[in-house]
This record gives sequence, structure tokens and C-alpha cells, in this order.
Amino acid sequence: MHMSDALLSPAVGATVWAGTLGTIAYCSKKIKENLDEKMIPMMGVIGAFIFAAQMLNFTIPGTGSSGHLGGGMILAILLGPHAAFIVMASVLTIQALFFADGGLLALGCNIWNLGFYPCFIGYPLIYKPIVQKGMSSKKILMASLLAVFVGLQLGAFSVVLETLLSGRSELPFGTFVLLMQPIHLAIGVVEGFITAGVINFVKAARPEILKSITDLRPLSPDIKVKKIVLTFLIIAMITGGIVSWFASSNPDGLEWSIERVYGKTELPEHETGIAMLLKTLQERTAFLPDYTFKKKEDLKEQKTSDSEANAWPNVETGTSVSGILGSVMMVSFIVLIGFGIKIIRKKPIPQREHPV
Amino acid sequence: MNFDKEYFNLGVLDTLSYKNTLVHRLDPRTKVITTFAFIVTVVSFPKYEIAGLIPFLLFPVVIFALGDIPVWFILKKVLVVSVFAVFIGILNPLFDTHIKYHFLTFPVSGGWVSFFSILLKFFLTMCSALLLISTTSFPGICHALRKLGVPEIFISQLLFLYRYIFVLMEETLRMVRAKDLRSFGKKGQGISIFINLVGTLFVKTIERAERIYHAMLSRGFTGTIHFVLKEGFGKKDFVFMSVTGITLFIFRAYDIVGLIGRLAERMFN
Amino acid sequence: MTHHIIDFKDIFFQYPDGTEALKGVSFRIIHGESVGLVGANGAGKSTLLLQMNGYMLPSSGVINIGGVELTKKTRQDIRKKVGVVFQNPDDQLFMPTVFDDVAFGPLNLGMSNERVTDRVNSALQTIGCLDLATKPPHHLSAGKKRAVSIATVLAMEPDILAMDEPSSNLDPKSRRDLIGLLKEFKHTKIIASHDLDLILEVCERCLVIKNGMIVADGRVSGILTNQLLLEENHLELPLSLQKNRIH
Amino acid sequence: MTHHIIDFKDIFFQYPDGTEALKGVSFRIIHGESVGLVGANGAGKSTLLLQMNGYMLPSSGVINIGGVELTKKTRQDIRKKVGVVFQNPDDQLFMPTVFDDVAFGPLNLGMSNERVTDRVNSALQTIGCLDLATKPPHHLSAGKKRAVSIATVLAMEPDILAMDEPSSNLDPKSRRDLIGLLKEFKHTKIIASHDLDLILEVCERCLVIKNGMIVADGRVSGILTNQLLLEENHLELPLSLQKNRIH
Ligand SMILES: Nc1ncnc2c1ncn2[C@@H]1O[C@H](COP(=O)(O)OP(=O)(O)OP(=O)(O)O)[C@@H](O)[C@H]1O
Ligand SMILES: Nc1ncnc2c1ncn2[C@@H]1O[C@H](COP(=O)(O)OP(=O)(O)OP(=O)(O)O)[C@@H](O)[C@H]1O
Ligand SMILES: [Mg+2]
Ligand SMILES: [Mg+2]
Repeated sequence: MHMSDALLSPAVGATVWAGTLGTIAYCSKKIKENLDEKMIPMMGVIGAFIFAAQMLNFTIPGTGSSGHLGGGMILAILLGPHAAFIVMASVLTIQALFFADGGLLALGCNIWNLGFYPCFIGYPLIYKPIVQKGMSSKKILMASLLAVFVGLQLGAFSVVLETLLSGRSELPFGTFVLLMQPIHLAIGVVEGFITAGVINFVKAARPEILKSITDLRPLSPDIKVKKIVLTFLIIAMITGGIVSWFASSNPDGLEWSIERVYGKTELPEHETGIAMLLKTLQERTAFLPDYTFKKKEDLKEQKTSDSEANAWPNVETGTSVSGILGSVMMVSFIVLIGFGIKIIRKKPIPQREHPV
Repeated sequence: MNFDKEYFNLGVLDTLSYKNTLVHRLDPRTKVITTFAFIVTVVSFPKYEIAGLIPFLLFPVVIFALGDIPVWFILKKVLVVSVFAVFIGILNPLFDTHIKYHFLTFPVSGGWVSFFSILLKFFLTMCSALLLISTTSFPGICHALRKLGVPEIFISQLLFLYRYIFVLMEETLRMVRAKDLRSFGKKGQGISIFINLVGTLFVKTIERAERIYHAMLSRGFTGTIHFVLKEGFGKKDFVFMSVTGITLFIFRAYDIVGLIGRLAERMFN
Repeated sequence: MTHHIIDFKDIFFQYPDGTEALKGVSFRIIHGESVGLVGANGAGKSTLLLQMNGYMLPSSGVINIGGVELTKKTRQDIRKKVGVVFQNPDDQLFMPTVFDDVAFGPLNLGMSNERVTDRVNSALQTIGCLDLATKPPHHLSAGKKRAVSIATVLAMEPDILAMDEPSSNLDPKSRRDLIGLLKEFKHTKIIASHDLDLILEVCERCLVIKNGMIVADGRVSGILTNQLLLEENHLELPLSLQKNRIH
Repeated sequence: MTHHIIDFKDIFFQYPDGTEALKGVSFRIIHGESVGLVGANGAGKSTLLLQMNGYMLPSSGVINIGGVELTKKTRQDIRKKVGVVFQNPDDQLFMPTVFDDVAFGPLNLGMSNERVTDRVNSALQTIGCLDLATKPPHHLSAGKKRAVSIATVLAMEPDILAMDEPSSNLDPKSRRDLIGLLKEFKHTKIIASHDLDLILEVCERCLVIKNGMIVADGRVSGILTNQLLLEENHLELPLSLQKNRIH
């Protein structure tokens, strides 16, 4: 389930991006320290493989709906957590760009939700301990199912948190959780089966390949469970802290602070630079002399009436009519600009004639 | 079939990014930075904002026009893409039923307002991501990120991925085709065939990785990938960034739509 | 018998990205003919072959196979009649053993296990690979892989065989064996290839495709000796017709 | 000058899975010679070429390139002298644009940006692909991909050129262009191929490999006309030497 820009507030988006970038930097450092140079093309091509495999669909037995490979866990099993995280991040980046799967701000969340949990929780804490003693097909299946399950549940829960903390959705926490977790249970079972299936297939068909990749893997053994749990907790606390701070100081999160930066709410006192210029320009040209930044009042109105639901009808129709009128005009204006540019562009540029 | 489509779309976007227009010629850094600024500004609007978002449509429209990007192609992609936001957003009207506005005489609940706000944001952010990739070659974006300080290893992975997605997708496409031709409409055949396909693909992938590694070694590869980097940041980038920055600021700080609306009302009265 | 006739009428085909790969292709292949399809890289050969079993439906024009018009509805049936062998056998062999791979098609036709086994065995026998049945495809040599990929198609007992560049990557002997195999297959066949010598040996008739249009259609002996035509199409005289050049 | 000499002495090589791919290969190629390497599928041609730049070190035997024994220590230097072009350009063009790809080798040699740019431009000019510099490899046709993959090697200005099946998947014209290119390259070269006509045109000398052993070594004109030898090795007379068979 890809998180989407439209559901995010800048605070949440930026916080998770920070965590994701930090993890990318950490993984890069780890890989570089222990690099077998062969790993570079190996990671790249396996990433492309995940991409191609994700596009293959199959029918989930008995349901008629289709499923596909997520890939995080398979990557972690094959490449080890650090390399897997980097590869997952690059796969998701390409998806965000070429398929607009979620968007660029949400990319931070998506890398986190789909990359971090399988690589740093599911694989080292669940898959590895189970398979450590003897890799029978059954054990691989069980380990994959469990690890994928946990990774996906955590990912889904993160989606819930990110969405709710952003405050764009009205879904109550409980409903949202009840919606997301079971869906991901189903997805998890399917993905677990596929993950195990592919690992087992390769193990049967070309054991030497599996062995040679896992041999290449940088530092698979020295991931410390305690360290991961600790890091995870710290990150979660920081994230939670920042986000809840924003959330509590203002229901609208970062937009509040952005408003400060942009100076909208306190405009009259804080006008400087361009804003000032514009204001003077406005006054000079008497564009709309009595124009007051109406927005400001609207905003306050919203706030107060949020608490008293019945106070609403006092919104004058006038505002909404002018809003709609303005919107329509703005849109037509923008479209005109578009066509204008198109027409100008289409005009052949006159060739300068060379003096003979 | 679905797979074909996705692959083609990928190819179209990729081809678009190699056009040669004013927008395409901008330094990739300029476009990456302004795109992010645009997205953050758009999502920074509060839940119930609609009018304030409208002026932002100017950005995609200008880029569409300047970059000579096929509008319908991108719009179709935005519409079919990731429905998650829409799915979550459409639940808002169920939970938030306070009457927020009167549209003429119809009452409009806050849930609908916030849902439309989500839709608008969705449209704007999706467009901007797709426009970034259709006006900037992917290697260009990667080099921009490198210059902006993103770790080397991540960048080299992105570049490899970009290169081999096309190779592997084509290979997969041919395998799927071969399978389909002998399936006679029995769709999918479930998990076991799927695993065979994916497993086979994986084995081929690894063998390919080995060969690529040979090729790299035979050209002196010792662990780092070097590039000849061209400096491209020029006057036009500076102008583009400033204009975009100022416009974003104005659109965020001032109620342009209200202004125009009231102006119009005044004219009509 | 109208059974094994292929009839293309003014076929246009556009890839979703807008590439016009076929621009008005018309031809008719009758029962038992063997036809070569030649042209430069990117001329449209593979695209044309893929039309034949409805994997991609034309943007306009009518394709008629064995008296049935090719549509979304009929294509499943038509696929049973037309067997297509792709350029790279590695793309075609996706099952873990040779037997499974050859059995894949017949099983999908809903046959009983015994009948499937019979079919598989006889297909493998035809290509002389019965002993390879239990091997995984990646342990086969290039020539054997090609042979097995042909067996996967033969097992479906198609009336029409379409092959895309069958001789690529084969050593001369495997190539020679392939030529023998193709000559033996008595049904209608159409073969796209850059290996003009193979076309010369296996086919009677030859189509030349250029930029998505058929620019020549006639007897192999006439077309593959027409120097001007060949040169225009990035082709050249089959090597066996060129003057010997030993240093 | 001993510079461009290749000397294999009793080379054995075993893949990790136990396959013995080379079983005592010895030969010596002197400065400026052009040598063809032929043999059946799986005979060991690709394996032999991969020995040449030390990617896989022999299990036993001594390889000497340009007077330097090939070992773990020297292989980095030897790779600068030997340029290898692999069978599939998709394996060889791993960078996102043609320019980056051709520049990859020179950059690894530690040259300055300007010198690299010069080298790249001149290599691309040689193969007539200067205008493709900013394209990503997946936008190229098969023939162009092959040409660029040769440019990537030319840009390293190797003393010795080794190529694995360079003509596969090319249309006859692209193949002809390739032959021209190879004839122009004046340094030592060794070419593995099933395309015996290409070997016949480009090379003076020919090695035949069978089951990991060199079974014949001599002038091309002698070897490629020795019917018995050829047949034993899954080969046949180059097509241009075969009798014409027009029906
Ligand atoms: N999947 C695709 N999407 C878009 N265009 C395509 C696709 N496949 C092929 N084309 C284009 O269609 C045209 C015909 O391609 P096709 O593969 O049929 O050529 P071909 O004759 O088989 O070439 P070759 O000899 O190289 O196999 C070419 O211009 C090619 O670039
Ligand atoms: N990675 C590998 N692991 C194990 N065995 C291998 C590997 N690669 C090749 N072989 C085996 O080594 C032998 C020689 O293979 P090689 O690829 O050198 O043959 P070739 O002469 O190049 O054949 P072709 O003409 O098909 O390219 C074959 O028996 C092959 O199966
Ligand atoms: Mg083709
Ligand atoms: Mg080989």
C-alpha cells in the first residue's frame, strides 16, 4: 500500500524522509566498509529483477484477485539488510518517478514502510533465527511467512500513523487500523508464500547461485538484534516526539509553522520584502482597495467552529460564490496561458539569413 | 497485457525525458529542487483548503506547454495511478459531516471539502512527479541527487536499476508472452507457475549480473564508478528558480482566487 | 481445405507508445506453404509474427487464420492452431524440467495425463531429445534448448508454425539439424530471420518487410538474388551465393 | 616488440560446480595476428576468452600476456591491455548513457576529464556513433548496441582485442559494417564465433576448440576447408564456400 503525497502534512513527510535518508546513509556506509565490488552490479540487477517480478501478476487461488511480489523480504534474504534497504529504496524511487506511485514527498514514507521493516526487523529478528539451524523448505516457508507478516503489519501500521498524524484524513484510528491490518494480513500470506517459493526454487535449481550471492553479502552475520531494536525504538520515539509536538501545538501541524514563515496569519505586522512590495503595488494601483486578507478570518472561523459544530451556517454564501467565481476564472486563465505558450512555441523561429 | 502497458508507459516517459525544450535544458538540480518546493508548498495547505490550491495548477500547465508534454498521456497516468489517497480520502465525507459551506443553497459538509482538497493535492503532486521525470532524463536526476549529497552507492544503484529495468522487463515480457501463448486463456494459473517464472527470471538475472561484472572488470573497475560531470547550472536556472520561488510564495501567502473572485463580483455588480 | 491459410488484409499496428510498426500489411499464405520473412533490424518482422496468434491485435485490418477471423474472442482457439517459437529459447523455457515445459501447453488444453505424456514423448522424439526429458533447461546446450523450445510448440500439434530468428546462437551443426527439422515439418510455416541462407534452404516463398510494409513478395530464388532490393533492405546475397573469398 | 603477444601454456580450468571447461590449452599469438576461435556450442570458447583478462584464473598452467605472467597481482594491468567484447551488448553496456559507458574505462584509468572526453569522442567517431552520445543504451538498435560496445573497448586503446560472437543478431548490413570495422583494427585480435564466414574474412589464423582442448591450429584457409575436421567439431564449410543450392 503506497503512501501518498496528498495525505501527508509536510511535518510528517519531512520527518520520515529524514529517517529514511539517515538509514540510506547508514547503509551506504556499512556497504562501503565491507564491499565486495561484485556486489555493485549484483544489487543493481537484482533490483531490476524485483521490478520486473513486481509487474508479473498471478491469480490468488480461490479469490480471483491478483497479487504480486513486494520484494523487501526476498531482497533482505538474498542481499542482507543493508544492501537490501538500498536496493528497495532505489526500486521505490523509480516507481515514484515513473509510475507516480505515491509521489516524491511520500517516497520517504514508502521507503521506510516497505524497506525498513523487512530489512531491519523481519529479516534479522525473525527469518534469520528460524533458518539458522538447517534450511529445510518447510523452515524457509515458515520463516518467510512470519517475517513477511511482521514486516507488512508494521508497514501498514506506519501508514496508519503517518496518515493520522498528518491530519488530512478523518478516519478514526480504530477504524483505520481495522481496515489496514487485515488487508495486509492477506497480502502478507501471499507474499510470504512467493518469497519462500522463489528461495526454494532457486535452492533446488541452482544451489550454487544462492550460495555465491550469500557469500558475497557484506557483514550478514554481525547485525546485532539489540542494536536494531534500540535504534528502532529511538527513531520511533524521535519521530513520534516531533510529530506529536507539531500535532499538539497546532492541529494543522507544520502548516502552522509554514504559515509563520510565509507570514500569512500575522501578515500586517510582518510584511517584508516581496509581500510588502506587492501590498504597496496593490494599494498604488487601487486594485482592490478594501481588500483585506480575508483568509485570515476564515481560518480563525474554522478553528472556532471546529469545536462548535453547529456554528457553521454563519458562513455567508457570498464568500463561496466569489470563491467559486474566482476559481473558475483562475482555471480558465491558467488554461489560456497554457495554450498561449503552446501557440508561441509552435511558431517556427525565424531563421536568421546569412549574408551571402 | 497489463504488463505490456506498464512497460510501454515507462518507455514513453523515458523517451519524453530526452526531448530538447527549454524545460528539458534546465539543470536537473533546478528541477529537482523546485519540484520538491512545489510539493511541500502544496501539501502545506490545511485540510479544508480548496481555493488556495487552484492557482498552483499554473505550474503543471506551464510545464506541460513549455516542455511539449502530451497532456492526456500524463493525465491518464495520474488517474489510474495509486488509488490509495482517493480511497482514504473518500471516507472523509462519512466521518466529517459538519456543514462547512453553502454552495448556492446546498449545504456542503467538511468531509467533502477535505476530500476535494485531497484530490486536488493528489493531482498536483502526482503531476509534478510525472512532469519531473518527463522533462528530466533519469541519469540527469541521479547526477543532480549526487551533487546534492545523496550517497554514491544509492546513486549507482539507481543508475544500474534504470539501465537494467528495460533489459529485464523485455526479457520478462517475452517469457510471459510465451507462457500466455500456451495457456489458452487459463489466466494466471496461480502461484506455482508464477514461482517458476519468477525463479527462472531470477536465475537468469544472476547469470547476467556475473557477466556484467566481468565486463566492468575488463574495463578497469575497482569498486567506484566515476563520471565525467558537466557543470550545467546557468543563468536560465537561476531565473527559473527565482521565478518559481517567488510565485510559490505569492500563491501560498495570498488568497489569489478570493481576490479575483471579489474583483469579478465587483465588476458584475 | 481452408484449414491452414493465413490471410492478412491491410494490417496496421501501433505500439502503445505510438510507434507505427506495421503500416498496411497484406498477404496470403496457403496451406503447406513455407514462407521466409526478411528485413532490416527493426523492420517489423517480430511484430508481424506476434500478430499471428493475437497476442497483439491490429489497430486496423483483418487477420484470418484457417477461415476464422482473429478477434479477442477467437484468439484462444487460434493459438491452438498457430505455434510460435520466439527468438531466444531461454525466454520460452520457463518450467523446471524439459518434460514439464513441453507438457505445459497440452495440459492447458485440458488433456488427460496419459495423452499429455504421449504427446510430450512424441514431440521430444521428433526432435531427438527424448533422453533429455528430466533435465532442467539450463543444463542444455544452446542447440538443444532451441530444439526443446520447438518441441514445446510441436506438442500442441499446431497447423501453422511461426518462428522468429530460429538459428541465432547455434553452432553450424545445430543449425543444420534445425534446417532438417524445419524441412520435415510439412504444415504451413513462416520464418523470420537474418540468416538468408536458412531461408533459402527451407522456404519457397519470401516476403521482404521494410518500415512496416511488405515491399516484395515472391519466390525465394528471385528475391534473394535481387541485389538492389536486398541492399535497400540492409540485406545481402545469401553467403552461399556470394563469390568465394579465401585469402 | 613482445608487447602484444598472448601465450597460453597448458591451461586447465574448472568451474566451481566441477565442470572442466578447459583441459590443457596451449597456443601463442604474436603481435598483430588476427585469430579466429571456433568450436561447437559448449566447447569452451567463452571460457577461454574470459581467461585472457584474468577474471577467472586457471586451475593450472601459465598465461603470459605481453611478456607479463597473468596472476592476481598483474591482472589489473593486463586488463588495460586486453579489451574484451562480450557476446551480448546488454551485458556490456551497463551505464545509463552511451557517453558514460564509453567513458567508464578511461575514467578508471585515472585520466583527466578532458582526456576522457577526447578519447570517448574519438572512439565514438571511429564507429560512426558520435551523435548517440547522450542516448541511453536501451534506445539503440541491436546493431548500434554492438557498435557502441566495441567503442567502449576501443576507448581503452587496448593492444589486444578479444570478441565473443560479435555478429549475432545483426542484420546482414550491420554485420558487413562490423566486418569492415574489425578489418581496420590493426592490433592483435582474437574472435570467437559460429559465423565462419566472418572468421574467414577477418582472420588469418584459426584455432579449433573441442571439449576444452585445442584440436587444430593453422591458417584459416586450411582449417575452414577441412571438411572432416569441421564435421567433427559441429562445424561446416563457411557458407560462401558451399555449393550454391537454389531450388
Ligand atoms: N515493445 C515495443 N514498443 C514500442 N515499439 C516497439 C516495441 N517493439 C518493437 N518496437 C518498434 O517496432 C518496430 C518493429 O520492431 P520489430 O521488433 O518488429 O522489428 P524486427 O524486424 O523484428 O527487428 P529485429 O531484426 O531487430 O528483430 C521497430 O521500430 C521497433 O523499434
Ligand atoms: N558458469 C558456469 N558454471 C558451470 N559451468 C559452466 C559455466 N559456464 C559455462 N560452463 C560450462 O563450460 C563449458 C564451456 O562453456 P563455454 O561457455 O565456454 O562454451 P562456448 O564454446 O562459449 O559455447 P557457445 O558456443 O554456446 O557460446 C560448457 O560445458 C558449459 O556448460
Ligand atoms: Mg525481431
Ligand atoms: Mg560462448
